[in-house]
Amino acid sequence: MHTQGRDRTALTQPADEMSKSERPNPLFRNLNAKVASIPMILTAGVVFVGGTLWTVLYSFTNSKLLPRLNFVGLDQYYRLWVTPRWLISIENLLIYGAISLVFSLVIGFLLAALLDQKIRFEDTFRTIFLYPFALSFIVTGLVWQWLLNPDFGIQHVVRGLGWESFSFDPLYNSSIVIYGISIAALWQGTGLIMCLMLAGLRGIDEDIWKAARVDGIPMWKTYLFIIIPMMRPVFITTLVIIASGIVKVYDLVVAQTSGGPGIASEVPAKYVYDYMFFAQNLGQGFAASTMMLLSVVIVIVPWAYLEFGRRK
Amino acid sequence: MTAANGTSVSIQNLSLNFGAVTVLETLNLDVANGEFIVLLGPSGCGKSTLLNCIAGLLDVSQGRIFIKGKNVTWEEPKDRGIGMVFQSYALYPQMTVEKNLSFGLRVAGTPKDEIAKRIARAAEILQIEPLLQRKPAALSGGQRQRVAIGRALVRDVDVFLFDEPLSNLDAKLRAELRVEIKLLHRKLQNTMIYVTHDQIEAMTLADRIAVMKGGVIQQLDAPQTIYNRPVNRFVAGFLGSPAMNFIDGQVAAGTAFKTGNVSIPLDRYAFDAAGNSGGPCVFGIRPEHVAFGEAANTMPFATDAAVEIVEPMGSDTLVWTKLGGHNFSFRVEAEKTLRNGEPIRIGFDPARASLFDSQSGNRM
Amino acid sequence: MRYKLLTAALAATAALQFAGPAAATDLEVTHWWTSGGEAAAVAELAKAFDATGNHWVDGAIAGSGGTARPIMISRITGGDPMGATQFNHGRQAEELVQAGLMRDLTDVATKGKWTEIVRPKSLLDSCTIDGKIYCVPVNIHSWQWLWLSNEAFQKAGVPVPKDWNEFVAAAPALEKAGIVPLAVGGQAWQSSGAFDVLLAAVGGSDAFLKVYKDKDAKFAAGPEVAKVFKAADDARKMAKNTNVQDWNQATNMVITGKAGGQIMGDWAQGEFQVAGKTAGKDYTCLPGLGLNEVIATGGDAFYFPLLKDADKAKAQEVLAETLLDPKTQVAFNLKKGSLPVRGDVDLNAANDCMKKGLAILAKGAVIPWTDQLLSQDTQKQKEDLFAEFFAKPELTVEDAQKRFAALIASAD
Amino acid sequence: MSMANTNAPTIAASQDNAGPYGPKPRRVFSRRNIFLYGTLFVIAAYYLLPLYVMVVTSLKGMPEIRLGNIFSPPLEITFEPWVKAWSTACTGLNCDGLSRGFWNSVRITVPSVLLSIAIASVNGYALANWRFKGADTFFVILIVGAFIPYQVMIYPIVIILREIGLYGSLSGLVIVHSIFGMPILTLLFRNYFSSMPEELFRAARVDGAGFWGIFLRIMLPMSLPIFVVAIILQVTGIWNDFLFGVVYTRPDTYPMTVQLNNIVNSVQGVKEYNVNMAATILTGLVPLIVYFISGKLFVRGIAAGAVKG
Repeated sequence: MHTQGRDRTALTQPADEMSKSERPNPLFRNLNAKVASIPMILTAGVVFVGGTLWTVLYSFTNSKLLPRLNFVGLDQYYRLWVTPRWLISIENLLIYGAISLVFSLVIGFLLAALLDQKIRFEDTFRTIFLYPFALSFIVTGLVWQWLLNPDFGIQHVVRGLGWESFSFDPLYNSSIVIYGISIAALWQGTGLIMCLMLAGLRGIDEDIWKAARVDGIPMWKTYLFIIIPMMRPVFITTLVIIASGIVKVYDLVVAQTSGGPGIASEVPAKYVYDYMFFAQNLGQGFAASTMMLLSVVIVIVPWAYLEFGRRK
Repeated sequence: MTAANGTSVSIQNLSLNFGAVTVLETLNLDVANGEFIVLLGPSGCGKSTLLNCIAGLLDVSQGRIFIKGKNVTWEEPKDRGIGMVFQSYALYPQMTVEKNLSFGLRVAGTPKDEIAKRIARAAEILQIEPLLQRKPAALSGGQRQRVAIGRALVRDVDVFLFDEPLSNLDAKLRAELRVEIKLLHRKLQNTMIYVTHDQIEAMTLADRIAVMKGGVIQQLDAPQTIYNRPVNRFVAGFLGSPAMNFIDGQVAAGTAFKTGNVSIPLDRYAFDAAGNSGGPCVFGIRPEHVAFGEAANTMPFATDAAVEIVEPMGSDTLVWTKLGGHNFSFRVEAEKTLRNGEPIRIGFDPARASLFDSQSGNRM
Repeated sequence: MRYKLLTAALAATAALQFAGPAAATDLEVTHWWTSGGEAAAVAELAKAFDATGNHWVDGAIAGSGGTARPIMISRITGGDPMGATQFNHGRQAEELVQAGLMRDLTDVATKGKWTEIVRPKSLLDSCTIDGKIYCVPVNIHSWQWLWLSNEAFQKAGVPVPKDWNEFVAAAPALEKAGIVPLAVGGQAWQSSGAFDVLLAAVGGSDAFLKVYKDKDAKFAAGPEVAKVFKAADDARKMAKNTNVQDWNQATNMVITGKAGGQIMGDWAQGEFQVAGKTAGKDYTCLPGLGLNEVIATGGDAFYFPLLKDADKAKAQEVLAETLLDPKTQVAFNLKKGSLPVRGDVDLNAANDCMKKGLAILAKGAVIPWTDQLLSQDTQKQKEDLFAEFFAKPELTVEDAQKRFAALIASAD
Repeated sequence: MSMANTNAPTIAASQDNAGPYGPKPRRVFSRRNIFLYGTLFVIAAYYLLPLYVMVVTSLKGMPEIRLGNIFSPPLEITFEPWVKAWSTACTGLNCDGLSRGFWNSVRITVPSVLLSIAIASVNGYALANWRFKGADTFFVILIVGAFIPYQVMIYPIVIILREIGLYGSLSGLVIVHSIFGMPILTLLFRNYFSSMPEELFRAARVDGAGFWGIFLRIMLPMSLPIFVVAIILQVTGIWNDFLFGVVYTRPDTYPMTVQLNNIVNSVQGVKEYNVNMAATILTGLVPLIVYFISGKLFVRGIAAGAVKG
């Protein structure tokens, strides 16, 4: 793709240079493309950049219910970083992020590898693994809250079978609640990852597999040393998709625990929302937003630049 | 059952079905030690499938496969003593050339110095020493295919399998590598089984060619035999470029072939054992076996014709005319200049022709 | 402020654009009353309003005030205001009023002599900003109740407690009988509210005002509040097996005898009523936890965003009058389980608990509630603290009090 | 070769001194198969369990739910909860269940999907084939935008919508969905169009086709797989949206998810789990059907749009 992009530029450039005398204003070069991109430019410029700058600006104010330009310096940030709930949110996001990332990739890849073994009923299995992705986080959260409720759900059923001391209440136990939330997240999200991985596996030249068999390389080694390295682009796409989901995690927590028990399963996006709207302290919410944006920028921009920027 | 001393690969009664579809049908093939066999045929004829069966990459439905006298029908590919080269090279893109060559050996637990020795030898033979530390992406197509061959080479095996190895290369490189493979074969004296749809590769490389169609070997013979005495119309048409002329007509009991107002005497034609029963048939003669002008008159058969189209091909020129109402082409030296519509005389020796039964397509 | 003007102007133009003409005026009213008792109560308001020839368009937003308020505020500031909206009276809508987005009701209030009929007076005060009245209080809600299940105590073989201390003493017996002593739902506002009630009951009204009104951090760190934290510690131990989120699910545990009691506002009474339970017979209510019989004058009020549509503006006035109509007040508050905002209504139909509340109100044992005293920001921080405190046994009483004091020090 | 026809039949072949004959024997219950299918079935059970519980619960009456366990099939099947969820469940004073929300969701989803895909496909095409100076910058911003939590953008968007006078209207919500759908969709389309053969584009340009001509007549007809993916992603995303639906609309245009939340959270006494589950399934039905029908195309399209990137 990137090489093509380069070629394409090479193709259009000389033509443009030749006709330079006729088209003095570079603004009108590719005019149609520019006109067509107006929605994108507006979205990127006004909504994303504008909205972000606006948010950052107001994070230095003491805006309450309504945004006001009453600057208080870094006060909101000082407060943010001594608030236990924010610290817990960050910690939870890191745990949740690590779990999502590792397990989504591993499970997604394993499922794809299993489905790639020329099995029967592949379509059926794939549909089963993918269908949760069609459900919203609200629905996912509700169902899993129900399944994990110790009074009705799995714990109740297992105890009913005679194992009285069985305990499985991840959503009601502060120390493991974030793991409990991940169960539902993985249920919902791994299907898509599997699809991406499967598409990646199917894109790999059959001959590579044959060559590895002739070379006598065991299947797991073939996957590990040959196939996975070859799927680097797929892994990157997948990583980006998972990562963007992690930062945004909100509905799932709200639907399952509302941040509870206590504040044990709070996440940053919920902190932002709660402080902006429940607490009517926009300044604090914006400060938290800014921290989130900052972390996104630190992680994503270098990647996006490498991926899309340098190949001009 | 014991493979003869000289037999390297022996395929017995091999069949392969995918469900109701028969891909290979009761195939038998013996490949002698050090022989270069080319499996030739159009796409879908089963030639690659047969190669994959020999390699053990496909499970057979019926039959046995012997390599070096050992029944390997149920063996894993790695235990069959084969090396394989693929059309798409199938190099491991994240590894350097050296790692590509050594990976299989290291997995198999070959001692380090032995690996180094084998790689050095392969690299020397293929002249890829300067490339050892590069990754496949940094190699040209020809270099990649050399590395792919090297990967088969280091396995130190008796039988090399090539699956259309040159198809992804441009014409010039293909010609170069063709020669290299031939040299390689001469140097190594290994058994090689080579799949291609390119008749020039087949003709130039093979000790024997197996022409395949519809999962069946049509003819297995030395290139010249296949070229000169194709067993059926398919083989005749598939080999040779420009293609053989085919003329529909009748053969009157062993005497002559008739089409339109033309009658070609067949007294010099060597009929097959089955003999000549007469009836509708197809007469085939290769363009290069047709004489022209003065020389035509020395031939057992000669006739008048008119030039219709002239196709200069550089080394020679292909001339199209009509014979008995059928399109008919022949070759002349490039120096000859002919104009459209120019009357000419052409002739040939029916002994070099092929006659096929219209119904079965078999040689008569 | 330029911004305010702009907002107001835009809100006005937007309202003009989107409010189409209507014969019988439709007025959209947003609120977060969606539980059984609440929905029945709001139906009374709608009935009364529809009877005036207008039409109540119900805009209920489920969840709680926490879910609904952001949506309401977004719509008002976004220039798509509803006809009227519920807030807890107090400081929730302060800034909307200051930004000129809400309607000044002083004229209507003068006409209806609100200053005379609304009681206690502090209710109307919380609707008043810079001398102008911006909201209509509809009820008095008091948080300070302990609801006890008679059935649960019977099963545990202990008498129904008369105050908080007896209740704590009875907890082991309840637990032994497989009953959760105290039901506290998982939502943060419930644990925070329970603490406030304990502060007012165990600590007393003065302590409550010292902490929340005077924001005396030193006092909040002192021994008197430590006592309250000790009580809160008891409460969290008693509540540790409550596996529900919503307050009415917790109430339902009391109704069904699965829990011994619940500290909850008088709105819980609506649930008992819907379940067909009788005060005194099936359940017992202890105002001020039986320790300090006070009533806080929190409650709900309706605010009216500024609309330019004349018909709608007229309808807003009609609704404002309707809400304070004596008949509406009675009908609404009986269903809601809250106390009416006017003293001159006939409440013979009220049940035991309500009568207790009325008596306390008559005595004047009234304190303002946190909604009036604290900003939402402080309230939220408080909720976070007590949500954590109730859910996390490792958070010690001392640490929690220290954090509480710090919070009060920075409160506004 | 002469002994070709003397071979014993397959079954006896292994006894034949010639050794193995025919296909390598594979037991149906080989270790590999047991492991493979065993794993698949266990995982499939994990994925299906919630759906099973949802369906089973929605068909039970409340007394049965209180007594039994959540996995047991209903003793007495009742469709009451479904009827209630669809048409009579209450939020506040409105007791018309999800039915109203369904049509609202349709009215929101259809134009949002169409508009967002129209914009994103043109974006992707412009980025892939008509790069102009600065285009990449906007694209990178867009991609970073994909990571911004929606909560962060709620307030600025309220202001933007207010400024253009679309707050609270359906068109406003459609625009919001188009904005937030843009990053991922643009990425997909850009990758897809980039992987199309260069020659097509060149040939069309030589033929004198312009920006729109090439897009409409060359690119679009070849883009079915990626459009399928885009439609699936957008239909599910927009149909499942809760946050925008609740913040940027008014109660009479609330989408189904908001009504679901209202029904589930409007607890009247005991939580009616059966009604909640029925409502949950009803709400998820549209995207589920979309997936069941087009699952295969989805995988293929993903391969074309995402993986080649």
